[in-house]
Amino acid sequence: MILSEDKTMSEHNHHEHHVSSVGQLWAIGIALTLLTILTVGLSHVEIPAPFDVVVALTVAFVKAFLVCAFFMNLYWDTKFNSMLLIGAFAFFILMVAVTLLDTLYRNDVVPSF
Amino acid sequence: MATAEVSNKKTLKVQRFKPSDNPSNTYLTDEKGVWAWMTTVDHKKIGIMYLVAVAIFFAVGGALALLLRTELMTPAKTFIEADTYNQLFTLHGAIMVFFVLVPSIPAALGNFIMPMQLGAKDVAFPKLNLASFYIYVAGAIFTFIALAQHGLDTGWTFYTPYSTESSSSVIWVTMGVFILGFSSILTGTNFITTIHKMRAPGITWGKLPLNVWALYATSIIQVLATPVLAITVLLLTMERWLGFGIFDPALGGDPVLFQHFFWFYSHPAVYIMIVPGFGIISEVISTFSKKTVFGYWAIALSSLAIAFIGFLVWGHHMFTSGQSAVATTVFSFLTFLVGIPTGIKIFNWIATLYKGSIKMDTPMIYVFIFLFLFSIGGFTGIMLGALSVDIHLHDTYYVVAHFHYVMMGGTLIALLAGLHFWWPKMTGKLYNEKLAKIASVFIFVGFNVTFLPQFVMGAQGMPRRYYNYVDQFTAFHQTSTIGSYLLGVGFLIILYYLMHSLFKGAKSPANPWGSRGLEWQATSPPDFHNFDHTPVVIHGPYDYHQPMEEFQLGLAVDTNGHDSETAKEVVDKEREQWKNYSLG
Amino acid sequence: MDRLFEFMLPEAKSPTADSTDALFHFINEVSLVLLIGITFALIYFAIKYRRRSEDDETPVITHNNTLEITWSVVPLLICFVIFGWGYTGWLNLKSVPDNAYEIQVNGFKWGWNVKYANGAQTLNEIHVPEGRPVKIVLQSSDVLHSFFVPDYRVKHDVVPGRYTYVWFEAEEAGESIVFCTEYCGTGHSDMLAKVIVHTEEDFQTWLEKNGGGVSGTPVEQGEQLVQLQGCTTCHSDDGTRLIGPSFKGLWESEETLSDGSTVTVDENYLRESILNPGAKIVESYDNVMTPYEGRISDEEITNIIEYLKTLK
Amino acid sequence: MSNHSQAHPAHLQHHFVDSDQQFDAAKMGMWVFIVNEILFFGGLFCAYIVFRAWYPDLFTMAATKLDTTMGAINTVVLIGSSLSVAMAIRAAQLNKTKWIKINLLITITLACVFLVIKYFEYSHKMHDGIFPGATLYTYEGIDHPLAHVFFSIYYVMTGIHAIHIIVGIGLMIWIYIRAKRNEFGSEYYTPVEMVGLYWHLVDVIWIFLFPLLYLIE
Repeated sequence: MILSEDKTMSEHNHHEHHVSSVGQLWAIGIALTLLTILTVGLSHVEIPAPFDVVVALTVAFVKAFLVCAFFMNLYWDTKFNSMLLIGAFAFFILMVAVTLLDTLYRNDVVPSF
Repeated sequence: MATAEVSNKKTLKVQRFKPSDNPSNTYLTDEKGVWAWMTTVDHKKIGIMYLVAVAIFFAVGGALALLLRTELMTPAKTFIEADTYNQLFTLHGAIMVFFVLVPSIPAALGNFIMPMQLGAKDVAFPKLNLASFYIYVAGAIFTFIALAQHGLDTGWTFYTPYSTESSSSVIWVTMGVFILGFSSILTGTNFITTIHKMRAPGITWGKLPLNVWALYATSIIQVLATPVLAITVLLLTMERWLGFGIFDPALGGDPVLFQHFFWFYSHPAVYIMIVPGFGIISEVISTFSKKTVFGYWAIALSSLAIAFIGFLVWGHHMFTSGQSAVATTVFSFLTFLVGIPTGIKIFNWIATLYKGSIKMDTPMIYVFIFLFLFSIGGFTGIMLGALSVDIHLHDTYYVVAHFHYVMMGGTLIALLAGLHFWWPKMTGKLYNEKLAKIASVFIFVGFNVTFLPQFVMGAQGMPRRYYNYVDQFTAFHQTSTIGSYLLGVGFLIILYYLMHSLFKGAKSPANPWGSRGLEWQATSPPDFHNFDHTPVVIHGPYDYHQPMEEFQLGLAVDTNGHDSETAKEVVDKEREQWKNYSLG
Repeated sequence: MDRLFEFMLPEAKSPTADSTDALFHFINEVSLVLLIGITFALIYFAIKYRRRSEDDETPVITHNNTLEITWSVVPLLICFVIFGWGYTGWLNLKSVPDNAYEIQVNGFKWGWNVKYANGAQTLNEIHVPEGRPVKIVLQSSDVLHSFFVPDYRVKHDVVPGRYTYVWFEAEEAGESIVFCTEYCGTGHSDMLAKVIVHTEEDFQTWLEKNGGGVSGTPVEQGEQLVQLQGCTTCHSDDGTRLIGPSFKGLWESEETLSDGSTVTVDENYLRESILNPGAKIVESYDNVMTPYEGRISDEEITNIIEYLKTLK
Repeated sequence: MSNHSQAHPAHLQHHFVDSDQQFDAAKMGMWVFIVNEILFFGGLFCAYIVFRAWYPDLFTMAATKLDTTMGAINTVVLIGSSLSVAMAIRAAQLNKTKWIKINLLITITLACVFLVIKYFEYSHKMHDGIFPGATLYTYEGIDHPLAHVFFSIYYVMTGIHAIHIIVGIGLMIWIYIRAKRNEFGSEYYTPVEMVGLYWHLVDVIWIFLFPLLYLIE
């Protein structure tokens, strides 16, 4: 008897592992160093209150993206692993955001929305 | 001999393998001796070790509960001091939550059953699995050191600043919980990877047993929530040890922030405890009504929905704590949302019974008990989510009764259902059905006599964690105490007949319930590698309209290329190979 | 059925309790209907569809979207109603009327110290006028407590370093019990108090009689202070062993400390033990007392010591 | 599922079907572990954010006590070590065992440099009486009643990060020993890749710690 099935047994497919070139890796390393110098430099520039944090974090996110995508090979990896990383970060944001919902609004006697 | 086209490209040669009723070689006869057990990486043995550990802790926690109930026979002192009482209820809570409920279903039953339901030989990381068990033991040792020192009197919630001032051994316990957390995290990590990567040919996401779906949702919560518990108890330890000033108001900290941190883990943790129970219920209810589960996707996805929404409702433990009004409102709203997927599950299970072929064996009796008790737990949860009512009921016996209905009436009853369901599979022995039914009556009656009065006295104002109480509550407390003794008797009967079956029980056939589940297509008890062959799955686990033969297919040519060998030879050969295995 | 639900709650004695009680009854009724439905379905199916033979064939019913949507949406709507109802009731509990009479309540291990605007002080007794909104401002000297009056359906945690509050309006003269509902240690379950409701007239008389706080000779003041500050919760004046050492015979006695050294109880030892009790703990007792640093004046300490000297 | 007739390669564990399944499982397990690390540090970042939102002045004042230069040097050191780990993985993929070892040694050295600089930072602060927690904290140079809270957060965040560095050094030494035994090559380099992922994560966390602690104006 022939039994047919439409899906593969599980998600492991045969694929070539990505090998980064030396030039690529050095380029990322140098970019990260330059961004570090940039963020230190920017910290000496007077930027008004909330935006100094925004600028510092933006640079940090760009650096983190470079490390995750190219050093940690997420760029070539299965999308599921990227999803895990983004999911973890989303839950972290959730935790902070909902905690701030309390700590920032303690003074309101009743909800002000 | 048949062929199954399992992937788009490949055609597999498939052959029917009937589970032998007289297995020459099982995981129990293999690798005998204490040392072999202690160093085993076999998921089944690790599952059994967890089960034994959980049972011991449950006995300890249960004994503590009986002591507490006995003390509450009279309004004033009955036989122990207030400080002792405070230590007992703290330990009862901490042991039951951290050492019993959290690992009970995933680490004990899940470890044993889940890889078999996937048709895998083991979990993805067997050594890590063993490591999780020893980390659990290490956590337990730390807690027992605390007991030998000054005990713990903070309540299992460790609320600051009481826990930073208390003269009991808080640090030993927080370190114990910290260590224990890693056990839970590693189990979760292991399970997620196993479910993704270790499924046998043909098991698509739509053919995954609902127990596996439930464990998947549980593992996600474990991985996302437990690290926050670790950091919370670490900060608490530092607060006590060095005076960090993050949680202690005397040093500039905020006790409500501690509650946020604590409940960010501990609320999802109640789903770590209950969601695997849902998985068991789905398996049992379908087997004993011999019928496809109604609303497979509704049940599977509602587990994930619970896992997700469960992260957003922690603040409902803090309605009276002094958190901001806007947070309270948002948390209350989200709390109701988490009730919906739970309700969906209950309705789907009941619909599964419709036009089934229902056999009221012990596991099914526990499922019925579960559905009744858990519904009450759920309804009273809705009550507690309603803001104005919660203000009145918060921290009273109403809450105590509610979470016992959910945690004991839910998780523990589901655990009993699962234990009775898979007991023949795990041990290869049948238990005394008549005694089991008698015990279930004791459990059901005892449970309700214990906890129903607590709803009433809670609503009337009886606060929780009270050593002395005002006279008007005496009758309720006494009824409750008598109920707890009945419960105790029920558990003793269970212990008796299970032990009896272990040594003198009748031999169980491979599939005593006629289940279509993959784990039942192996011998009872299973072979060392679960299956003599790599199973191939073409039907869903609940396709009772398909003939049994089509659930017993396996690769005609084993992937390891030793199809002509007997199971014994395979085991021997692979053990030889183990010696060369490297970590990784 | 209504009688059963009413039996579950204590008699409501504040108008703010009405919405809470109504919602409590509503959820109970809806739950009971659903629970009876579920139980009936379970038992009915178990009997009607019992297994007749091992070869029973069952129909393949995989799902039904109409049913799924029904039993998702209907409970959701009920939940929205409950949320809105609970929310409005709770807003009412949070919004204190402007004319509320304010009373300061300080929770400590283990008792409630109550202060009124005119300087009157009581321990574990909250005297309030009937028919007038009362705002209880809560603060804690040590750990978390929680102020709970079942009769008024109000509760709020008492958080150290912050002020929180509850309000209610007692409907008629009488007494209501107050519980501490946040676990706070050995004496948690004894941390009870009473709300004593007077008629407006009686309340004014009571206030006048007790206005100005402690009075009399230093010894008399000291005696009142050890009551009001809650010292007597843990220290007896007749030699009985409670949570802390008894006051009787304490003065000028020789005490062995937990580190083995001895100390003579004099003014300085007593002063230190009030302000910083953890410094020298008498053997066989636990370090559980709240430090009174910043909560008590030098004159009050002197008066207390004068009183303790009389307890031979 | 290939290689029906071949025997297991030495590195393949008995419960996996083939090397690909083993590699993918290990990698996915590692990513799930990284998820849990992110939430572990996430708890600390949450405490940081809550307190920074409550007391912005405290953070501005107290951050001046942190040595930006040392922090910046450490950032570059960690970036360098991440680069060398990536090179080690590349070497493994290309069967260049010698370069695995050289790159691992560079990484271990840089990790040690990081710790040495961290040691100087800590000892300098402790010399001034800046300790974690109010019990030991004696420094009076910061005019804020909650100065100790900032340094509690600083010490616990950087301290747990430093513990991760130490664990990483241990793992790297273990990998180095195995590389020396010629266990890795293009067919099997899972442990190198896993330790690499771990090490990059430690780097990423520092990438966020650095601006949030040192670069507050």
